[in-house]
Amino acid sequence: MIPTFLHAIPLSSQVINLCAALMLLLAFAMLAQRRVLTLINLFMMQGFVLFVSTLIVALTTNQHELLVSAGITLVLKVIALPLILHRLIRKLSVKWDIETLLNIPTTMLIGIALVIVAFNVAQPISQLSGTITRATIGIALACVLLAFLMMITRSKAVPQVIAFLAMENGLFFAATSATYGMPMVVELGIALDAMVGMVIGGVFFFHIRQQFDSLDIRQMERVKEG
Amino acid sequence: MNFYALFAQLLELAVALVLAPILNGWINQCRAWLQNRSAPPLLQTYYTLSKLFHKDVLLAHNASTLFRAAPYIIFSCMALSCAIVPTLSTDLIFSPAADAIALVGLFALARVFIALAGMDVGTSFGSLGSRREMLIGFLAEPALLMVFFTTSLISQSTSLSTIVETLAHREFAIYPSLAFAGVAFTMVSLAENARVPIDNPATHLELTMIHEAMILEYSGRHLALIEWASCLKLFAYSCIGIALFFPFGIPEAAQPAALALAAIILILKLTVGGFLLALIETLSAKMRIFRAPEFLGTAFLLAVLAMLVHLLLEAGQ
Amino acid sequence: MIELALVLATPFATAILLALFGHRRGAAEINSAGSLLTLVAAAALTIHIISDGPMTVYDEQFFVDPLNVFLIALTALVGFTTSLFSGPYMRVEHDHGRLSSARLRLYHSMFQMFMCTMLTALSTNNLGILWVAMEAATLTTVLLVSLYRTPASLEAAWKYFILCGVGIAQALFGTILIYFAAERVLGQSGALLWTHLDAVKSHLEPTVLSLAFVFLFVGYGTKTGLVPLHNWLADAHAEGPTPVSAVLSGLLLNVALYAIIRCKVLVDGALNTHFAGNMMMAFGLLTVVVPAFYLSRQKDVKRLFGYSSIEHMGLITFAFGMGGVASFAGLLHMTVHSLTKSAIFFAVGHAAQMAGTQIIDDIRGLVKMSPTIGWGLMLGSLAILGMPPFGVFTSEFMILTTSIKHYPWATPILLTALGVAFASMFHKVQGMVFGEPTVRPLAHNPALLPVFLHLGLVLMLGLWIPPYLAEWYRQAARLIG
Amino acid sequence: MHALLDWIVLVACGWLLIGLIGIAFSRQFLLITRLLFPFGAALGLLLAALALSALVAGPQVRILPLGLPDLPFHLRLDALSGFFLFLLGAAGAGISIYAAGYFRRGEGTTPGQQCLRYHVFLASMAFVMLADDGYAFMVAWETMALSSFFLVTSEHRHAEIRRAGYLYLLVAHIGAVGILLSFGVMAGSAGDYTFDAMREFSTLGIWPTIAFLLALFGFGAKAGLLPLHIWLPEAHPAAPSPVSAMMSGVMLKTAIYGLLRVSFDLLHAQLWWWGVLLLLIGLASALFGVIFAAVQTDMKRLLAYSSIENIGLIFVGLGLALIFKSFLAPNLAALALTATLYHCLNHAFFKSLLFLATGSVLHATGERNLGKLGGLIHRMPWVAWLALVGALASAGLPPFNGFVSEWLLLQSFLFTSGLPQGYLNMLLPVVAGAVALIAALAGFAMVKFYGIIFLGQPREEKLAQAHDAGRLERIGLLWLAAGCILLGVLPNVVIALLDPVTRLLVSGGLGAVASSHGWWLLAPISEDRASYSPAIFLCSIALFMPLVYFAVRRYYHGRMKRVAPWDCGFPLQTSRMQDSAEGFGQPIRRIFAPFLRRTREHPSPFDTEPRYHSRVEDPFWYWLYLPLTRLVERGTRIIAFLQQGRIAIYLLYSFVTLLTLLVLTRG
Repeated sequence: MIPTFLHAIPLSSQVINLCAALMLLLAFAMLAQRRVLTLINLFMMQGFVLFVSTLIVALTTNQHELLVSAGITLVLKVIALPLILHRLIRKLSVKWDIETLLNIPTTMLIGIALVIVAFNVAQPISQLSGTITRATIGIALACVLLAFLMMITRSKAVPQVIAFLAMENGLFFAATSATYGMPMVVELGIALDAMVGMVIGGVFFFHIRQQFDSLDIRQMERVKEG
Repeated sequence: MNFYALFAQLLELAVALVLAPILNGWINQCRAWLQNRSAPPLLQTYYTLSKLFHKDVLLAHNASTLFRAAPYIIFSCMALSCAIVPTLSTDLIFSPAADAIALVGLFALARVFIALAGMDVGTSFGSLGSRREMLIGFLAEPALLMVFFTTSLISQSTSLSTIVETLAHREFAIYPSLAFAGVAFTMVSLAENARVPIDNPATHLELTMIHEAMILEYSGRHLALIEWASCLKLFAYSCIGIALFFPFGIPEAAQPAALALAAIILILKLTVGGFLLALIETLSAKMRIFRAPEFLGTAFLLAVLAMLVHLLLEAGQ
Repeated sequence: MIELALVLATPFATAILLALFGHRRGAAEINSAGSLLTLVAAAALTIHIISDGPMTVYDEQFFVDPLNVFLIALTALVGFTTSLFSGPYMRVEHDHGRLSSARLRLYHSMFQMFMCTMLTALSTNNLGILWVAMEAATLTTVLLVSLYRTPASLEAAWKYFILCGVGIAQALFGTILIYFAAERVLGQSGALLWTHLDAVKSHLEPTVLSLAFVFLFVGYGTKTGLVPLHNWLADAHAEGPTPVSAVLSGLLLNVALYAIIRCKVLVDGALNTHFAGNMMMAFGLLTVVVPAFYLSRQKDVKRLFGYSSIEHMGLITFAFGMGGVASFAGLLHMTVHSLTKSAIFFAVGHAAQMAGTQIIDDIRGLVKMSPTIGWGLMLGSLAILGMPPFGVFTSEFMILTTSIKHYPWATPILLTALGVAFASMFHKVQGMVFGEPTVRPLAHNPALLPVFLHLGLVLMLGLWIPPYLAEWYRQAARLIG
Repeated sequence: MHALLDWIVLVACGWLLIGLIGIAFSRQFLLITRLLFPFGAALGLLLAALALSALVAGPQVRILPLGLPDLPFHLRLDALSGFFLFLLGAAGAGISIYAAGYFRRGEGTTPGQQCLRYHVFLASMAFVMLADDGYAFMVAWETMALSSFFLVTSEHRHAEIRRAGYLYLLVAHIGAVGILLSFGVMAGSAGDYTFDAMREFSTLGIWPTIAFLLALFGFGAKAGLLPLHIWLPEAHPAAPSPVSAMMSGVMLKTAIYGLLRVSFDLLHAQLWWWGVLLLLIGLASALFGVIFAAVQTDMKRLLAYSSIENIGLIFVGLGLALIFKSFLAPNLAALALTATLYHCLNHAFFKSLLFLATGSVLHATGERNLGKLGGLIHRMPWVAWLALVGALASAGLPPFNGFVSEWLLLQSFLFTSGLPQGYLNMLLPVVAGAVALIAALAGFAMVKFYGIIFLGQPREEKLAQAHDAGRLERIGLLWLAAGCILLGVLPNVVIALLDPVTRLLVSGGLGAVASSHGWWLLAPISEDRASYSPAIFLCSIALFMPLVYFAVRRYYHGRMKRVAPWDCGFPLQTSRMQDSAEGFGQPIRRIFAPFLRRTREHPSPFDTEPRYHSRVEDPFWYWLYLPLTRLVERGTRIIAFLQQGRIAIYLLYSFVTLLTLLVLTRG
């Protein structure tokens, strides 16, 4: 049944599927990346893919609200946040190398397992999907889970925040592309969240650095149970 | 409640008061004979009591009212206990007033008072004696109760009069349980009356004393009353033994003739009993105080055994 | 309608005002006045709802029914009493030099902002707005927790930020899935409005809804403090200023749980099984048991009560999981737990100020130095430990009896946990309240009206639940199912 | 119709009100001690009178507009609650009037607070006995525990008192959990927690047994049964004496009440082995209590252990009653139950009396340690003589009240041979023997208690300054002592009062038989079987004594000289050479060594200031409680290991939780 269905897919949907694949690819790339600056660049690229897919959805479904969403994505995720992150890193003179708590190949293996799980979980949802882009929800879930994994494995504050933002990318992708646009308020919310989260994170970086002499969150293990 | 019952009651009390010191004298005589000593007169206890009554009381500075009241209380308790135990008749006005358990309670009351009196002056010997007396007491009391229980189970009653009536006047039966109970009772009586092997009534070596240590501070009429009370206690125990194990000859009705006959039988029994007691005392040696728990524990076990034997062998009857 | 607007706008306006003047003298009074106004508006709203029934306003984006109006009233009340308490408390902190004026301003402003987010979360009809409000609540509290900027407070705030941020992201995914399922039935317009969803819940696709519930449960459950997602909670409670601990425990956890309950209603309607309930019961049970064993290890008094909050959240979750009569008990327990726990935190805050430390072993003899604080802490702890005649016992009684009736196997587990909690916690509290004093009197008169007001209410609920309140709980419980 | 119940509720509310007035005017010392406490005592008397009339009136019920919406407070007054309310009122009156004189200014907690706690304690006990549904019962029950906990920790500055209070409340709370579960089992699937519903609802199979065992656990914890007695010897000494008296005399009885209510009233059928269980646990507690009482060196601890003993005896009686009831012998069950209830009443009086006496001693000397007391009969004659009554009653001696109940208990043992259970027939006589042993040991402990405190020479110099009890205290002591004597001398009156209770619980009573012999002769079954007349007993001793006294004076003389005691040839006698408390207990320690856990230090022979130190500790603490604590500690260590402060691990928990749930949901 699926092959016959493939032929019927319009071009826009095919592009969105491509975007989804790119999202996933970028997520894996971020998971594997050892250097902070590259990580930011990858994050920026993910933001751009997100922007493209949102734009296509907006154009194909004629939802003008989504255009606004796309604009926000472009401004925030592709331009503003990467810029702020770059400046922060320079200001805080963060070491470029990222230390991971788990070595990269193992992380990748776990990542693949996650993707399988995510697809499996999303299967009933995609079957139900009324939209043409049925695989995207699974990919969005996979992106979220991969970002989650990245948060677990990173031991510095900056990559952790980037992973957090990447997770929001995945969510945003799910909200716009997979569902073909949720009510505006949610997207605004996500954007706001990312913005404020970033600001707070930035504020925190300074304080953490001040108090702990480093941004290594492994030092933050004092408050705990005996 | 009739006149005869009252008469029998008063007579019994009088007999007890009179006979108790004589019984003591008799035992001492027997002991002397058995030990190849020359014996004191039979009425020696009376002489002693009379001498004590005439003497002034020397009271320790620290003695309280309790100390002075105790001899009277103890004497009253012992007299009452002698009145309760049926010796001459089972038809007594006091007999419903107290059963076997109450009798044990009465003995305990007297014991508590004598022990408290022993602690009152605050000398080391007094409280030593009290402590030992209470030790003996708490071991002996349950054993005595168990003996009573055995007989109560046989007669379906704890009333002493009913027990005696059952054992003496209803259909004759051999109760193996009573053999056990009898041995237990003898052991308890020895302990309770400060006899060898638990205590030595004749000793005045402080470290081994029990009874004598408690009454060390008593003198004059107080001592006389206490000595008399001890005689009464011995008498009461003897009578209990007679009532439980050799009740034959105690009449149900309190007719004067029956009473007279009962009195004679009683004196005979006491004579034999006193001799046996002297014999036991002569043949055994005094124990260390911490052998006493074993001794009395054995008595307790025997009494329990008696009860179990009754339940096993005799309960069907 | 105007009441709701006031309820939402007052804290927001006060927050703006305090952002400008929060460091001046009288800021605490403004704070209290704003909270009082909110409380009055909430009371008016409550009366309105009692007399006129549920209402939906503002293009259906907001709605108020018996379930959330009671939480709104509770939130406004605890917010008001906390603002009363925070006046003298913050003055002492300021005097001790732990807080600069700028921080004070931040505190006051964020406090009102936090109230605003919570009231929004409670009154909104839109699951999206609910999520946004929850997220905003997280962000404001992160700032509040890190107020002292000590290493420990930064660490706590960071963990709070990351864990709850991740959690809230899961919740968003769950919300998206719900939308995904609802869109097919409702179309785009009303697919996130709870009232619409509720109306068509039996037509929603069960598989999607169950997956959505998993995400929502993990997401909001992180904020509720369910084990094993609870790890931020004790840290945040211990390191933030005490008024913040009070509202965290007393309100935020409730609101998060409220979000779960709203979703549970939809899932139950779609699935027609006890799926959500079972999940809540399992996590509730775990959340009751695990913190009980943490309690005895605590050296910090606020951590101690933080764990106690987790335990009670577990109990409430368990109660809602059972449903039926237990929902009534769960709502009651929410109420009494909020009141009691915030009262305890008020007392604890002053106690820690008197002792100059939060270390339990260094706080001794409170009752001697300040009978009101000492007794407040003692009675509050006894109440929270489930001692009659306080209201916590009432709800625990109902929860336990329902559990005996329907899930007898769970009862011994609950009771063991409650027993261990009692043994561990009471030992510590007794040591703090009694004994030879090591604490000094406070420079300012503490505001203890809130403590005794709360405890008085809890005592009343233990002996007598007013009929209209009971009726109200009943209606709310019926909504939950 | 229901006026009686309302009046009783009013009395309880009156107590609450007194407490509130006390806290409101907590600085008005005279108001509190001279007005409020005596007024509380008067309310106690009123309660006793009301309860007496309630014994004969039929059951009355009332529903208060308080409590849960679906389960308002149900109250019920029947003969059983009437009896225990009588106990509360009668003993409480004496204790309250004593307390009026006892609480002083400037000692620990303020009198105002004490007034509140004390009266809340009283009121909650009254409500415990009135409660007719699970919720009301639990509320009253825990309020009782809570108020008494605060009373116990009045002197909270001492670490050991805090420890005692903690232990007390903990055990009380755990016990309450047992009770709650028991109610839960009895309410069953109907889920109705009114006692009426529980009476109607008959659970089947194993459930009644579970309910009974849970109730036994819960009420046993409050009563101080082995092995849950651990709090009792700590809490009773820690509390102020009127409170110790109240707790020991009255509060422990609420547990008896509860167990009676559950096992005889709420549960339908009784199994005979429940009775055996009660019997054995009671016996063990009694034996344990009395042995430990005999070796104590602290006077209030001694009394506390003696309370365990008495509670043990009460449970023996309960067990016997249960056995008889399960074998459908209502009259015998009535006999055993009468003995039990009688002993409850007696214990309330004599133990309160003794605790109050220790309170006066404590006030006069500041000393609880027996090793530092002595000779107080000279300085405190009132207290000493009244305490003698209590001590004799507690030792179970005729003609005092303790003897009557023990007599009845032993009587009921003698009827066991007819039971259709072979082993029971063999077991029960042995138990009777053990009961006799316990009674005798109680005598030992009481002689030690009384002799060492009141007799002998003062062991410390400061004892010379001891003062006798004040007027109000004396009234309280007198009231209780009079109770001990009256209850001992008028057993038939008491038995007639108990008749409605036994009729309610076991549908048999001794009232008719007992009263057929007139007021002076107690013959519960028949005169032939057993009889006891304390009146004759008392009269004959009371007559005989003066007779002997006057006879001796008349025929001889009354001369007397005061001299120094005989020094055995060793002139340096000091008061330190008297038997100490340790010394007096030595035989018991030696005989029962295997049951005691003892640590002692012998001084070296070369020590110039030798100190001998010996401590007897509760073995249960080491066998049961410490291992349990260690178990919990291990649990906390394992769980704490989960939270190591590393955020990555925390995230991992969330991650794993999410994935697990997803996989489970999909699967």
